[in-house]
Amino acid sequence: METIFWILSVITVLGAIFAITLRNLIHCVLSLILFFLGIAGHYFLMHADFIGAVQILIYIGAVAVLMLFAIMLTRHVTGDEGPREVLGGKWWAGMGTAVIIAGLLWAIIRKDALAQLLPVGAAETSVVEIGKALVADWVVPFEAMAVLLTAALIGAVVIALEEVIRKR
Amino acid sequence: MGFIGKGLFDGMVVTARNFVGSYFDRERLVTVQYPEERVQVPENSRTFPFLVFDEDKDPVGTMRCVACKICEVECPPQCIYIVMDRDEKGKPQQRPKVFDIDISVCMQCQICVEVCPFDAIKMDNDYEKSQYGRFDELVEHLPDLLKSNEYYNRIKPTEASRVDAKLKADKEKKAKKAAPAAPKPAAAPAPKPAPAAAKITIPEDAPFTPEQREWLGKFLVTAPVGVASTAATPAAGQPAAPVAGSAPAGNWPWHDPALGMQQRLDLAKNKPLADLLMAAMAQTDCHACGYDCRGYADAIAAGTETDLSLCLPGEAETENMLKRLMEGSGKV
Amino acid sequence: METIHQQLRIWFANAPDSVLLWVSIAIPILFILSVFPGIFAYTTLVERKALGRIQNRFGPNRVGRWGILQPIADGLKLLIKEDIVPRRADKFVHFLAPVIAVIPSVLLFAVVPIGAGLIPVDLNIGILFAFAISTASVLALFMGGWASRNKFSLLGAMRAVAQVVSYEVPMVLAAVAVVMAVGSLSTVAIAKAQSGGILNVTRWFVFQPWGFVGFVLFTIGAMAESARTPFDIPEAESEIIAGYHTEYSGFKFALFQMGEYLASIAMAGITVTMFLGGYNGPGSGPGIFGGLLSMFWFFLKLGCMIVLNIWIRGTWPRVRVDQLMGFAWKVLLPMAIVNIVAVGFWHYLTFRPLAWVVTTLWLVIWFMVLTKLAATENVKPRTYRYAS
Amino acid sequence: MNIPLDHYLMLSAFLFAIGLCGALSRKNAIIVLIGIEIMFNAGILNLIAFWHYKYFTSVTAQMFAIFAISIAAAESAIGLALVIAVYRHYKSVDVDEMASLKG
Repeated sequence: METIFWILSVITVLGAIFAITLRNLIHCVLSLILFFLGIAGHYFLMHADFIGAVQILIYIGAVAVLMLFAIMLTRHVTGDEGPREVLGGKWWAGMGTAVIIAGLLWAIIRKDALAQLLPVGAAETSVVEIGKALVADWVVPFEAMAVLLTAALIGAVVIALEEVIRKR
Repeated sequence: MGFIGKGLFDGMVVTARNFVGSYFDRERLVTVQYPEERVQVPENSRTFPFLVFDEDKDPVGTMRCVACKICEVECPPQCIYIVMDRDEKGKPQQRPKVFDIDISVCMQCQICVEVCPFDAIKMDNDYEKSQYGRFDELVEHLPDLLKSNEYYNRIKPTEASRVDAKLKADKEKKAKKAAPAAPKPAAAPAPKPAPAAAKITIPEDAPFTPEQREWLGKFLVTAPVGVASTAATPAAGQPAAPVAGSAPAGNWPWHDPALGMQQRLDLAKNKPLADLLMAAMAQTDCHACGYDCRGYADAIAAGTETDLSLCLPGEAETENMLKRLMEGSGKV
Repeated sequence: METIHQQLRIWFANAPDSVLLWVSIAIPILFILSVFPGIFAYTTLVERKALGRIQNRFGPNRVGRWGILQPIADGLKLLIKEDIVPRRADKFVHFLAPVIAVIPSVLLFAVVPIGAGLIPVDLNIGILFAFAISTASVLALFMGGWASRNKFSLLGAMRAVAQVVSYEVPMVLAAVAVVMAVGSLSTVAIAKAQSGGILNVTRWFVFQPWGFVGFVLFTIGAMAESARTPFDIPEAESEIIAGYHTEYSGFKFALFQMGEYLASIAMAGITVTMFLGGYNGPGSGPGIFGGLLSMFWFFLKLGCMIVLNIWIRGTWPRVRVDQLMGFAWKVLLPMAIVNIVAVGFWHYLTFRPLAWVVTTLWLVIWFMVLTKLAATENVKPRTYRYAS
Repeated sequence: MNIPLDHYLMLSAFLFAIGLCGALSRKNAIIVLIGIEIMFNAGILNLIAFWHYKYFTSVTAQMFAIFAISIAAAESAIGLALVIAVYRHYKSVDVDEMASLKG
């Protein structure tokens, strides 16, 4: 199990690093998919099967595909010929902030007592429980989410079709 | 009764019927199991040319081809290569020593068949010509090309019987007359390159005024031989004739079967009678007359040969011209 | 897998447990990797034979009797073919795409119960897992099409992505109906819910009004998802050569084909599990004999689904690109939602005849309305001006 | 499994930093979105890790994760629609070039 954790972590981190450093946008999205897969693997490892499946379904099946489509619509289809310098002119800003935040989090996590927790017993939530919770305790956020998704759907269509609508 | 998607289900019924039917009804299966079964190809289908011979005992001896090279000259992609056979003394024989057809080049146009005055070359309908190589393997040599008249009768009965009847009639006519009657081949005459309207050599679309044209024509006729023949060849709208093996004598500019009769005569203008007569020949050195073109002309001019109808490739045109020339010279 | 493990523990009581665990993991994997590619190979043969017969031809009959060795010959031929990579292609992605094309298809079989108690892994999110995995297969198509650097490949990839994403939605909603009726996402539970009744047959979901509609929707969705013929827009050879695998040859091409067919077979297996009663059939049940019989029924139904696919491929013309999306979003999706409501009726009307009448009426009326709405123009019989 | 919780927390902090770096320093709007997605995922990973190690009897963490994933999906849909709209206007997806306030 430890081995699996380390393998998944390496995959995840490498995927994330490549996703923001590669020049070719399509390669970026492909390594982002690798990152998503690693995260989903972590979920499965932690017995959160439902979340893992949702992760694959939504992130890989929808978000990544959407990004690929957006790249197709905004760049030359080949996706390369990106900016010459990979991290732009203000790379120091990004790197600096990232390093400071990572350091802060590192310091906090090391000092906290929670951090030394080991998993207790078999933790598995059945899908039935999740389903019941969704329509009982969590029904208001659930409905709000439905409204939000509908609004996002309509909004995305309106924004993307702006030109067409204006022409009419 | 119609409902939505009924067409789709009707289609499925049709295909299901086909599926089941094809197992019970052999008539439905249109596929031919090729190596075991073969389709009878239509009589008039054609693939590549072959050479006809008459008797199985002696294919080379009874070959109809006389190596007249008309087909070699006429072949648009120039896939035919002929070398005339010669005996030890170097006397030309009336048969080819080499007859090659490159079937990777041949475009199956049948022009060689149309122009052959001897019914020697015909179109085959054998389609199994695949080979493992692309170059030498696809060149057919004389032994591959020779096929019997019987075979010809088998693959194309109608056409072959017509040809046979014609050949028989010619033979009988020849035997009956035993004299100057020229066998008039019923086959379509070779398409003659029409004499150019503006004298000879200048193409119709060349950018010349009529005066220039006339001058140029005169110039080209009287110009040194090499210029005239090279200029004349493309002007006639024919491919240059690579007469391999028999280099045209330098002082016979008309000795080129690609030229028209009028052009040849123009080239031989103001020459002795023998040269004029020679210019009237078909220039293929086919030996159908028993001479080559020069020899025949010399023989007529010398009076040793009186039959003016012996030039088979030249057909009526040559015969008439020879008659006119002889009348003009007052010898006949 | 767990059952195999327990059985092994009974049989080999003294063997170390970890070995038994690995063996019990390996057995289903080996089974999947040996049986289903074999089914794939012979599906290609059956498909070619059946298409031939549908068109009044023989189909392959040269290699072995009835062409029985044809798949092996095809495989050998593809193995020794030259592997061509376009000069300006993205070499790495080009290589990766066919590999990725196969993986989700094989993973799908992990949640298909092939007999009573015979399933590689009984995930309690089985159906969701299957959908998640099958969505990922679109990535392979996209990668293949994009990496080839060929306009037709890219066009095919774009079409594939658009089509798969669109048809995923009605397909999932059709499955939601079943999940609602059963109350579980596990494929084993779904199959078990369809046992009983007369001869283990009458309780199959396809024999219920909502189940029939769901079956039709799901079959159409599955066909579109695996790009089978009426929906083979991504590789429409008369329009865009071969779509995303235009630039593939040799074994990479074979892998693409394999992924596609395996996905199609796995989808057929999931359809069988969800609507056609899974492994249930006369005589199926626990025990060795019942288990073998249940396996027989499962594979029989799987074969029927495959043959149905082939039959449809041999009959129907390709859907036009401009009608494709409209069909998914304007007909299939509302129908799937209506179907979910029908399951609600079915669940709450416990008096069965009434439930039958109400759900049937509900579905039929909505079907009429939707087809009326979706029809864009009044289609008249075609008149011919020049041909008689 | 003997991985203590801090491994997951470190991992997710690391991923968050990577995402932040990407979102701050790259010019391309799509890469910025990718960075944001990475940060989202790092956060959700934290939720699930805490759930797994301490609060596995409750479904709250999973609920949060589900909602966060849905919101991320909606956010990326809107974000990419915006990118396409901006691209139509400026013919570029470079965030530094979208400096004009006039539409």
